[in-house]
Amino acid sequence: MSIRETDGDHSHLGDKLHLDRAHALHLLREMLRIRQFEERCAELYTEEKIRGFLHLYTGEEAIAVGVMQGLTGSDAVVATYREHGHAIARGLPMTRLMAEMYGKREGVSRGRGGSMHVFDADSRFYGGNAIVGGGLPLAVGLALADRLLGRAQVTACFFGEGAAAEGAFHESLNLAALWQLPVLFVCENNLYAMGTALERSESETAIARKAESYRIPAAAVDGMDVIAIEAAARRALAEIRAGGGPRFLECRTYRFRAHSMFDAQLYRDKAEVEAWKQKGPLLRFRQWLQEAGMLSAAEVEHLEAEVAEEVAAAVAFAEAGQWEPVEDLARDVYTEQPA
Amino acid sequence: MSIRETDGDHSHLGDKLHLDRAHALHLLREMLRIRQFEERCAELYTEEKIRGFLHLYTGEEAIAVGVMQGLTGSDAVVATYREHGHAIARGLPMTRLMAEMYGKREGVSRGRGGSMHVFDADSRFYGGNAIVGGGLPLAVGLALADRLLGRAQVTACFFGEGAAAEGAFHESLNLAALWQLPVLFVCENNLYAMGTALERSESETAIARKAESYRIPAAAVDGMDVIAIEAAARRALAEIRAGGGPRFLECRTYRFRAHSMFDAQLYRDKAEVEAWKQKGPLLRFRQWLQEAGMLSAAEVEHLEAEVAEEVAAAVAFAEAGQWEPVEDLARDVYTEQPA
Amino acid sequence: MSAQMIEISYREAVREAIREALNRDPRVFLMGEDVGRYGGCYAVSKGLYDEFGPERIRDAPLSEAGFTGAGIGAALGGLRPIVEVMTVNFSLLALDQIVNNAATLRHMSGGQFSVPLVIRMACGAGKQLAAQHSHSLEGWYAHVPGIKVLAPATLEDARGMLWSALEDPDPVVIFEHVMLYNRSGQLAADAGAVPIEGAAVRREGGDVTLITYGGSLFKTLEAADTLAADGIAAEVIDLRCLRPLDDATLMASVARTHRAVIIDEGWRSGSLAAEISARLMEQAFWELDAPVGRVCSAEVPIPYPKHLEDAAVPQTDDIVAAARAVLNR
Amino acid sequence: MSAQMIEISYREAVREAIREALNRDPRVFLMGEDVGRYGGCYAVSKGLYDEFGPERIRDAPLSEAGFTGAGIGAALGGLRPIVEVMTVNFSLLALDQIVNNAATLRHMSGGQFSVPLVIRMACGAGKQLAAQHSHSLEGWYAHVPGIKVLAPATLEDARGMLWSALEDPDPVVIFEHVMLYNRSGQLAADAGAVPIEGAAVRREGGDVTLITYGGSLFKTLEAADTLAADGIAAEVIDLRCLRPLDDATLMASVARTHRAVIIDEGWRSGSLAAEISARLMEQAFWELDAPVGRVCSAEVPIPYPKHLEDAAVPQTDDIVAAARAVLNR
Ligand SMILES: Cc1ncc(C[n+]2csc(CCOP(=O)(O)OP(=O)(O)O)c2C)c(N)n1
Ligand SMILES: Cc1ncc(C[n+]2csc(CCOP(=O)(O)OP(=O)(O)O)c2C)c(N)n1
Ligand SMILES: [Mg+2]
Ligand SMILES: [Mg+2]
Repeated sequence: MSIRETDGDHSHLGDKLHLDRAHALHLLREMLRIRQFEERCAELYTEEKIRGFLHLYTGEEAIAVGVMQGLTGSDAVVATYREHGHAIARGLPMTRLMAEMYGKREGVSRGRGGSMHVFDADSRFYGGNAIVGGGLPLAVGLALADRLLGRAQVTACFFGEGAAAEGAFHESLNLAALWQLPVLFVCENNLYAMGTALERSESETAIARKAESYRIPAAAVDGMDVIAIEAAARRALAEIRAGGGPRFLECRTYRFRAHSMFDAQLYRDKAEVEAWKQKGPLLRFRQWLQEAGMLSAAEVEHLEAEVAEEVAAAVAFAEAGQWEPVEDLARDVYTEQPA
Repeated sequence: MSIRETDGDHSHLGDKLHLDRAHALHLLREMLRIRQFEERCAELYTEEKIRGFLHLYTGEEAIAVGVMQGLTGSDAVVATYREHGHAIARGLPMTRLMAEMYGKREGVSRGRGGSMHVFDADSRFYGGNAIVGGGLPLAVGLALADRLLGRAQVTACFFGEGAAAEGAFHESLNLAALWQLPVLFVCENNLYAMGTALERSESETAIARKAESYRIPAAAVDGMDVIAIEAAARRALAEIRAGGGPRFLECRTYRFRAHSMFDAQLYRDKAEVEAWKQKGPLLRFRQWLQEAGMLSAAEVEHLEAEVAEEVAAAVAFAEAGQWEPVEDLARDVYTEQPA
Repeated sequence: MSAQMIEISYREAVREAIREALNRDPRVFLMGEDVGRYGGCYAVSKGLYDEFGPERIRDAPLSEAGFTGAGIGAALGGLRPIVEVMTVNFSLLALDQIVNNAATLRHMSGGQFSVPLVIRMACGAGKQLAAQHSHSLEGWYAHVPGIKVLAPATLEDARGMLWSALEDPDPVVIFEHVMLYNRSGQLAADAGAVPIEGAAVRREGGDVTLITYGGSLFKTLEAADTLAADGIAAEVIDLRCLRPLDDATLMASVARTHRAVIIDEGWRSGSLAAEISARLMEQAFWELDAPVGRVCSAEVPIPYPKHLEDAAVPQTDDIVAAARAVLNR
Repeated sequence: MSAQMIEISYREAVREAIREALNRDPRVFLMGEDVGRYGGCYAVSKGLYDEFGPERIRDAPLSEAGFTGAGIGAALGGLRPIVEVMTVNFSLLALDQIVNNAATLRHMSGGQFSVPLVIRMACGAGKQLAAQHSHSLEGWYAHVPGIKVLAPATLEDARGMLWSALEDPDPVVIFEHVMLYNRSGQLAADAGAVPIEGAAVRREGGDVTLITYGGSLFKTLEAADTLAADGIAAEVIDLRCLRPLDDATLMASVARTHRAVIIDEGWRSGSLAAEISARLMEQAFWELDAPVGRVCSAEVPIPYPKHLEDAAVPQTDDIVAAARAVLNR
């Protein structure tokens, strides 16, 4: 029961992860897909194509992408209202995700959920939960089902550091540890819960240490470093799959944008944001790849263009989508049962 | 931030606590008052004079008595449904407490609360809470009021180890630590929550360790040893009064009786109960006093007789009490305001 | 249909229902505080732990939000959990999970996920457990779209509703009134599943319709006896299912009797009785010969002493008086 | 009374009320998630942190049960807390504290302790926030004896109810509908406390009584305008206080109009509207020329897209139609 701190130098990780060029480019592409999708969402929000609350993941992409590498298709994922990144990294089609942002019937949740409620049964993506901490007990239950049904699956549960103050966090970690369930708890510690800085929400700011009091082995990892995250997640997942019970991963990160689209960001300095942007997961990884000679500037440009095309296609798909007929409003409140 | 374990040998504590004979006898008498009051309550329950749920503190008396020694009259106390011991040790009149058990108007809560809801404004005794964990946030708020009003008071909050699994425990400890509030959290770890043994409710069974993840200094103490508890409580209270923020005290104890009066105790061995009874707080303390030459057998008898008289008077008081008129049913749902 | 009858208590009927479910479907398990080694706080699950073991009779730590949410997750994951929240009083701690997850997931996911979960809880007053342990909040649950709410009052329903609830693909909340557990009577030895929709006419009568459910059913039947002695024929309807409500049965009865009283242990303002009164207003206004009456709990935290507790919750006399009042005699 | 008027928004009116309270009574403080540095999730408390500092504008961690319970404790301890639960959606996490502690403590302690606490929360739909962020649960709170429940709809009430609520020795819950914050209008510069009891007749009319509160008030007034154009004179009653309800004002109006419609953004079954309908049944049955109508939300988790959200919650057209229906024209 110890907290492992990664040191940020991961040059040695290459072979551990079999970090061949293809995989590296895959990671970069995935992060880029999230980044561009969301940047487009921000624009669409200004155009009032997307409404409601929109919480962007910009700056935190390495976490979803890194962790998802270790999951199989039959593992389960539980996320929050800041879940576009997880959905994309999990493989949900960007087209249907964008249609969901619009509220169109072609959306992954039939348009009913919008940004905060992305669901996908095929990839066992269980949302999309807008109650802070509300997803953690679900993850415990999903893992319990897998265990009792004898399936060797893991549930990855993502949440912010703000959720760590909620009772649901405490109850869920205890249950998972007590019952030795296959849950990977991933805390995306971006230092703020809306406008509340970590040191004003937690008496113990090292979130990973909290896992100790449930006897859950935990690691804290640089949340801006996709390789470090992948490595830490793979290690934790292997331990879970080996029957070791739950694991906890704290990823130290930062959101580059406002909490949601209604946030003047009075609670933090511009300089702080700028400093973190310099450590951005895309920026750093791209630089590292370029320095390692794995990627040329032309290739970057090509990649960006490809992703831009995918995003454009997603927007076109969403635009072309239909509104769910009002007559279907009450459909699926309950399961329609054969009469 | 460390967990202190007491070693059970407290022969050296005598002078630290100025354990003169008078004080020793006071402690013994207080524990005896609780014990005899409750044993009488058990009989009265069989006679159907007391109804509803009745949770006895038998075996755990040292905790309430020990901790209360360190409190001043203006400190606040928050307890649970197993709070007769705390009420007596806090100085509530046994007469009115017994009337409350009967549900009579002369009871401390006008008879409306019964066993689980003892309140007393004069001694700042805030209940008497039948929702497990429900009192902890109240204690945080009481301490906040004291702090903001510039009063140098402490709130002592008692709860069972079962409550440690509830979200309210987590949220309350974090708030108290974050805001450095004068709360003494006293966990009465009697190893069972109803029929659930500690190791089946907590992945980390050393409850005091949990306080660490909130950066609350904690101590674990022999909950059968009134002197050790008094010493640990006084030390913690002094630190709190010195502005050190909250403290956490885990008292390891055992309840000798059933959880409530409806409990066949299928979940634990008779032998286990017997073994613990040999470590009983009254038994041991009395023996220790006798061995130390502070107490003679005759004095014990005298003391017991005095307490028995007090209990008998309490019963007589309760028997003579009146039922609240039905017309007053809705009184005090809201404060009556001058028209 | 075999006519062999056995003597059984409500508690045992619920236990038999749980046992049957565990035997019939390996995906079923029971989870809650003290359901296992302790045998359940109202002894409902006594013996099941020894029979089915700790995985299927799963003791949960004191963490209502956590284990109820885990039940929802387990249902999503393919199991058929029976979550026992010891009493409705503690279910407030789990209400966010029930309202925001269990009740919404299907609709919000566009029909992708359903939550085949059953939550059982004890409810009601009568045992002198005072303000924090005597709630009747069935009406709150019946307000929430996405869940179904049952209140078995009879042995048949206690025995038969659980299996149907488990077969239902959506979350079902079952309320067991604490004063019913010790009631016993005759039940067919082969009693099994019953439908979980529709109200039942428990007694026929043409003068006034008494509408009730759960813990108040037997008080209402007693009241009907008293009324009968005075020549008043009361029809007694047991709602059985609080969400959805069976309007047709209610309206048909009122179309015959033209008068109605609703008996509900919830606090009066905002009670389930209010909803039923409003429905009678909307759907049977022209049939009514007198305003519909309500017999509910006094709007006070339920006090401990017996005389005050009795005064706070609906009693047979109150029901008789209310029936007379709507009949003007 | 000075007649000087200022232009002010609902949000600013609430803020001024909080500022006044902080200035008038040193025991008052505001506590909740992001009330301080962030300025409140709906910007209500913007600027107050700089003015009053972190002790009195107290940012709380995400722990609704914890800080709401702490508010109750602080009230017991002699303070006058204003607890902001960001939205009613999250208040489910704090409901145990509110129902089992705040609402019971006075009665259960035999009158020894009172809880002079004010809890404010945003509520309602209309901002496309989907199923978990659009609840209207005012009716649930109005069910609970021991608390008072307010729903300021006008600028006067937004400005004036808070101080009265703080002066009240018992716990008061104030609902601020999210669609009201941006509404602005004229308010007396010296506007101050208003009574927190009694409904208000916001528009007089003799043909039908429209009963509503909070976020639905302005839709209802609009509907009354539409009806007026057709020669139907609707009286519009703003409940203002949801617990206790002001029966006298309701009955007096219905005694004049003989017809009523209740407009309530809660889900229909078990809504506050049901309670009002039941009261009209009980107290005004013989005055009624038609069954009382209800315009409530559809019984669905509120969906995200605008057209579905609009279809789910009461709109002006629905109110007009319902009024016509009870008038048969
Ligand atoms: C129970 C609950 N309380 C409050 C909110 C409002 N809210 C939404 S996001 C948020 C901050 C959460 O911070 P964190 O968990 O760190 O996640 P992040 O947004 O930083 O990714 C708050 C307070 C909510 N959605 N749910
Ligand atoms: C929230 C809640 N859940 C369940 C209960 C039922 N209950 C009453 S006491 C108890 C066990 C509590 O154990 P612990 O906290 O260890 O205290 P102890 O009774 O051992 O003193 C339970 C489960 C309750 N009162 N409140
Ligand atoms: Mg955060
Ligand atoms: Mg215990």
